Amino acid sequence: MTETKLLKKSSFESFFKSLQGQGKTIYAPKNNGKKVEFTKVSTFEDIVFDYINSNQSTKDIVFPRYHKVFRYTKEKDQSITLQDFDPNALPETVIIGQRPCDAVGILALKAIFETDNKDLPFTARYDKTTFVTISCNKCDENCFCTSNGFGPGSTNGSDILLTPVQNGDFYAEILTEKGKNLIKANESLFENTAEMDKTPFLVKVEPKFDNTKIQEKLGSLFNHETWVEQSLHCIGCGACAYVCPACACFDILDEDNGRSGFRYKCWDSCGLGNFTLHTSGHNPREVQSQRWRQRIYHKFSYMPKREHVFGCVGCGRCSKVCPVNMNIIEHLQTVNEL
Amino acid sequence: MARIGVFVCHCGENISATVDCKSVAESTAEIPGVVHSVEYKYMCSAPGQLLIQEAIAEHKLDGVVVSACSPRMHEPTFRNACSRANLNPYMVEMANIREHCSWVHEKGEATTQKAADIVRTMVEKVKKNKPLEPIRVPITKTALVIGGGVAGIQAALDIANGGHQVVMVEREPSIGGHMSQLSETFPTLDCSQCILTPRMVEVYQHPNIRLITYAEVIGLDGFVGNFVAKIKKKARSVDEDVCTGCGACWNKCPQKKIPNEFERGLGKRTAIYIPFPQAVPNKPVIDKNNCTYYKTGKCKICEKVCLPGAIRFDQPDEIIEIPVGSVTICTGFDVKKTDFFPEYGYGKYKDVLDGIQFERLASASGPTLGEIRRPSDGQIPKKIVFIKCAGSRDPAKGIEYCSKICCMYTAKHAMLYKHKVHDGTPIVFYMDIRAGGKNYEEFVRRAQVEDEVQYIRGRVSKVIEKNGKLLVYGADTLLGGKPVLIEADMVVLATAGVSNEGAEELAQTLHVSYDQHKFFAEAHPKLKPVETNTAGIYLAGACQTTKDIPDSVSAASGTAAKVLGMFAQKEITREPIIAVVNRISPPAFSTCVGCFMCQPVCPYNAIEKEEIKTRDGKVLKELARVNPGLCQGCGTCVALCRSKSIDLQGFTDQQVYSEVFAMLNDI
Amino acid sequence: MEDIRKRAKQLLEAKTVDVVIGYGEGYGKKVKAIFVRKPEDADKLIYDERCTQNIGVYLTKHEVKHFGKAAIVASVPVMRTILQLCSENQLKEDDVLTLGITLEGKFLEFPTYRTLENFLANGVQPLTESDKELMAKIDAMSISERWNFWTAELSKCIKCYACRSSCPMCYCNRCMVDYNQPQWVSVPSTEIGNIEWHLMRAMHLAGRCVNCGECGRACPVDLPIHLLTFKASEEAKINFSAVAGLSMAMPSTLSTYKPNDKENFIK
Amino acid sequence: MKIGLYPGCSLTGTAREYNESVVAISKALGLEVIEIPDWNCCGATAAHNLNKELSLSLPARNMAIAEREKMDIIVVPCAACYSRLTVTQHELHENPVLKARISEVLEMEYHGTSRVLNVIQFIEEFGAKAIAEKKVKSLGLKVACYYGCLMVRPPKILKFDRPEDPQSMEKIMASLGAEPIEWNYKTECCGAAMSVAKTKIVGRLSGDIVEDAVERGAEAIIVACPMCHSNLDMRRPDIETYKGKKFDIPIIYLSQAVGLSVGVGWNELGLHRHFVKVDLPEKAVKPEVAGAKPIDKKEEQVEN
Repeated sequence: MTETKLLKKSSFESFFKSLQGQGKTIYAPKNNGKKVEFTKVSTFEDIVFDYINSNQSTKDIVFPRYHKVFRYTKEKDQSITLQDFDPNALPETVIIGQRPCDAVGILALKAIFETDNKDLPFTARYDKTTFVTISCNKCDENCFCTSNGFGPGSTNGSDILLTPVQNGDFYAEILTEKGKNLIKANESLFENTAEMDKTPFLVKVEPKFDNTKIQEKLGSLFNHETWVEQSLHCIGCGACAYVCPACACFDILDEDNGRSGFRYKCWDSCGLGNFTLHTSGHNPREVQSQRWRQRIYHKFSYMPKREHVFGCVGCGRCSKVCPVNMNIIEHLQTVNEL
Repeated sequence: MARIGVFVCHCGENISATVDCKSVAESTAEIPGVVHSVEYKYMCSAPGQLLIQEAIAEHKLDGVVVSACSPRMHEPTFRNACSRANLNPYMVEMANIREHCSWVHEKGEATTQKAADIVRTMVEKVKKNKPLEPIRVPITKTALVIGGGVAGIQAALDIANGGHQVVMVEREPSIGGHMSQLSETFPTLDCSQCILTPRMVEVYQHPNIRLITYAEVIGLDGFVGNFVAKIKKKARSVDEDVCTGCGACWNKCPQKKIPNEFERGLGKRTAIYIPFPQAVPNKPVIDKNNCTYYKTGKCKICEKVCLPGAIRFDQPDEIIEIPVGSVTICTGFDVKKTDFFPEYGYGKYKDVLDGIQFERLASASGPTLGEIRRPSDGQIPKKIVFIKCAGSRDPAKGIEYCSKICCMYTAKHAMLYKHKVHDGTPIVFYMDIRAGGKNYEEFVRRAQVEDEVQYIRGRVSKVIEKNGKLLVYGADTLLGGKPVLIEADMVVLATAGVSNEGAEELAQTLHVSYDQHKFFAEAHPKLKPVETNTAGIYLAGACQTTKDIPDSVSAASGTAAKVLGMFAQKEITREPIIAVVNRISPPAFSTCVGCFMCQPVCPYNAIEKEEIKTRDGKVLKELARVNPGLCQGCGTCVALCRSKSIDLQGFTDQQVYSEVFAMLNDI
Repeated sequence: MEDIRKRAKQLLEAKTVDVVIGYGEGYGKKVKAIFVRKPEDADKLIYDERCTQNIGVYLTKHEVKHFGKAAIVASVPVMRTILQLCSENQLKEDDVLTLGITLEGKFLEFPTYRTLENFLANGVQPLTESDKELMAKIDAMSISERWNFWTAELSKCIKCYACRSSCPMCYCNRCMVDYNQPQWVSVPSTEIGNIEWHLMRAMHLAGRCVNCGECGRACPVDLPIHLLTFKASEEAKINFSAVAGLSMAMPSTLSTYKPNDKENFIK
Repeated sequence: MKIGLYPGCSLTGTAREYNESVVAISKALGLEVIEIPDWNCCGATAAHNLNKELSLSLPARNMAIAEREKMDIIVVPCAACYSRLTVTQHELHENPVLKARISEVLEMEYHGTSRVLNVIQFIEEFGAKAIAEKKVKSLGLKVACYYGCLMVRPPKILKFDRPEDPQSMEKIMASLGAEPIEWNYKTECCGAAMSVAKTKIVGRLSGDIVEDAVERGAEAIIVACPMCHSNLDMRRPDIETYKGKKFDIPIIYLSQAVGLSVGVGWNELGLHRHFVKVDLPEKAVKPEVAGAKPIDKKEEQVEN
């Protein structure tokens, strides 16, 4: 069903304004003075096109770091009114300019949140969001998407994939109904064009390891000392998980203010020491090596087995932000060679 | 779910006149967890208490809130009542709707609402209460008395006569304190030494008293009933057991010109000396700073003349550790010296004296054998100006308080002078005359009327020495501030009474509090005047504030009663309102990381190190432990602990949070 | 660099120490902390301008303590870390052998903490120019400007606690933000929750911060949070003449009282 | 470090020589002192009895100018001016509202950042080292250092020296080689502003001061206040009338004494301007350094 089109460089702004005119909330990469981050943008000029990847992933938009699941109010007569999560209150949202790895990351989240029971807030947000991805023409030493079975021009997870081609124009692949609907009002801006080979316009990302081999290896490495060796300098913060597009761990807490209160969900990380701490004081993952092993196993063994997707998209963000230079490529290469 | 009973008291009309108690009880009944809520006219009465006891049984209550007066007033009453009904007494809380509400507000809806709010917070608190058990600790029945002045002597004798062991530690070579320096005492003018010396001897000879002189307390560990005092016994250079006190040594000592501290510089003493003839014990010490042998390695005359052979030049200082159950601090006071007063010559004029110096001049055993003579030229002064409030009641000098004893002793000084020098003229400058006390006002009146002491109400701005006279510039404020100039032969300053040297260090050693003037602080100015904030440590005499002899002695007897009362028990029972360091399962054992930053903030020295060891004795972890005997539950460590590893039983973070939230969330 | 390797090898060969904590090559021209336990691995140790991490943080780490006696390659902030940890009873005196690197980049071994104290008495690492500049900028702001500056910055915090994990003074085995009975600090990354966390962190480090700046470097979203603790240590210095990490027995600034303490901060 | 000088009215009239000597010794000691431009009356002694705002605004204006001129220090030789400036600084520091109000009145920013020093403090702080280096003559004199009432009071505000028995002038004089005496009238009242209206009172109060100094062997009285000087010096006839005897003890400004010691000329110090002739014994001006020329008083002395 894919339709192929061409979006002229000069037409992009009109497309943006039209989306704005339709009242959509638009997230796009913006330079905040220090880093490029996905932010709600209101002017086209704010959007950054020339960048490798954002510091944080677009995960926050469909799986916010903090959101209320429900609220309650206790009346004087002890009756309780419950205010449930309202999907209708969510705005129509468009993400413009995320990288193919983030698009794949959102598929990983979808796999987790929709495996058996659908997670209402996630699904609602996902359904209301259209993903306009831009292929990569640059990468850095931490990128390894090709090692995880896709690449800088992959269409997985996107509604529209834009690939920058000659003259700064974009070759657009309209991949889904959502994508089609998005350009409906602007058909004129998208010229029809034949299907083309994107390869010359994409960056070449060298494969760093063989992920099928890793999956096999992990079957017998659970008690291997490499986990201790690898994680000795890990300090156990949550930075890697919080920037990861595919990490979905969260905590559910209540805030009780007496007569009113709410339940909320917020990000959590398997790297933090209290993550699996039991009330009894026992912690099944007592030391950092066990937590690090969990992170690798979850992404490269458990998820492929259960959800049939990798829990890692190869964006390399975890390696970039790690304060102590834990590097996932280095560690996976080590595993590969064992 | 909790089963809480709420009992709203009318306190006669104290509460019910402004608070609608019925409405409070009714609204409280609606709080989740409250299964019984009633009002009654007098909850603290026998039927009131019975009402609670019956309700506990009938409604199977596991928590009780008595909504009445301050916990200071009746918490013990209601805790006992609940205890009788087999409810742990610490499951009871008082909601203070009297002092905190009815007494301070007008009658009205808002007042009733506030009362209901107060009750609600306590209901939320009691939901988080846990049953606690009182702490019981054994008692070492030996009392430590620090200081051998008249207060220490009285306290020691009272306790010893009560049948318990006493250890008395005195810093100076002899006991007696300031009272032994006095000539006569007000208001009876009886001889100070005549009434004190027999008691000093009694202390020395009492079978229950161990007297350690020339010694200081340098450490105190442990807690009420179980202290260990570390005492440094300074080397006397004389074997006390061998010395007979014959006096041969000090009569023969060639160093004779050392200013005598006991005479406050007005007399001289030898290097081996007893401070005064009636000293107890009557055993000399060698003043190493002034002894020829210690300075040059030669002399040893005292050793030669000592028949029993008691001189020990190589005697070392000795550290003794004694277990004691109580400590009574009676370290006394001092008075400011004349060099504190620039306007009166910075101590440069020889004939400007302080009060104690004048006592020594007037004393029959003093440097002039009781004759009033000028230190400068030995002449008998014909006119003496006494200046009261020299330093006292003077914020500019940093001493805001009234020294209390000066009005009386100045009247006494003026009288003694007049009695000894009949043609002399005593003139007293005063601010006010504060003669509150039995026969005190009469005494001052006698000085003014019978002994014709001239009292001038006014301050002295300056004393100038000129041609052997002291020019006293003052003002007579009863005559409209008329300037007065008096040519006096001697000026006596009633200098302010101040805390004794070393008081601050001692307070820190003993971990008791002291005020800005470094006087020891009592636990409560009215209701606990002889206790400190540290259980088992008591205060008597002028170490607390300047006091006269009757006050010092009565406080001393007061502390003795406290000590004897404690020693009469088998063990001490204490409120379990103490801080506790949490314990969790291994491998952490506690969230405490053992940084011990709580240690310096604890005013009671209650934080100890606890080692967690493996079976083979390897130390796994060091953590803080609160000694339940020492902790007074002040909560400072709780507030300081970064990892929130310490909590205060009875006032846990959870309880306080619940109270605050209950209050905030329903407004 | 050769000095460090040689000395590390000697120490490991002689079994004077069981582990040498230092820096080694990481992936992609980055460096990482390494834990050398065999003499032949001593050659993996490096030291150059990339080695900025305060590896003192590993001294209190369970797994590292487990190795036995440690030597550590220590820049000046790491040295201060050692002394401060000793003051706070987290290291026993002379438990760690310091293979020091002076501000001039020279190798200098410190056999005892006393020698470390003497060395540090001559001066510590100054703040970087950019930190000084930003600090001056913030100091010059009015109170409301400052509040706006920090609320804007802290709203970006994602509460990954990299600042806490990377700080050698955050050695509590349960941080008070991880308590929920009662819940002292709001858990999620909300504006107020973020401010609560960072202010509390600065207060808990007042008089204890050794000015390594690690928290700021660790922050994945580049918040200048190290300036909060720097400011708190500056105040501790001004008000109580207390500088952390210069003595192995420093009385804790905020839990000790001296009669001559200024009280001008109480208003 | 920029040092400003606030002379005040006395130093342009009755105490010209005080101003001259302060300027002269500053120069001799290598200190640059700049007179505050467009200075005005400090308000003593009348303003603070009449109008509080005025009494604060007058000194504040002078200090505000000094601030504007970036003067870190203001030297105030006159004790009354010194009192007014320091008291104003203190009061405005304690009361920010009033401070804002005064700035409004002045239409100038006043912050209170310049330090106000009297001549004693000035010499102590900045001159001590230079005196030691440049001293050419030792003043072999017994001197009575007289502070008067304002120099050390009120102590809470000034925080300078011991109010009942100050010592700082003694220290400076001792460093010049003089021998300060112990006496009782260091801070007694000289009669101050009664100098014009009730000279009899001045005679009595100043008489006691002069007499005690003489009786205790002083050969000169050292002062640092223009009022003290005029009462002890100019009112000598009243003193003599009251005491019924002659006194020839000279009254010398501290700055003049310092000047003599570091070799400033007699007239440059204004020593020729006094009513009681300054006739120092030979020993008072003996050269400290070999070769230094003693002052030829006769040659230099010209009529005022």
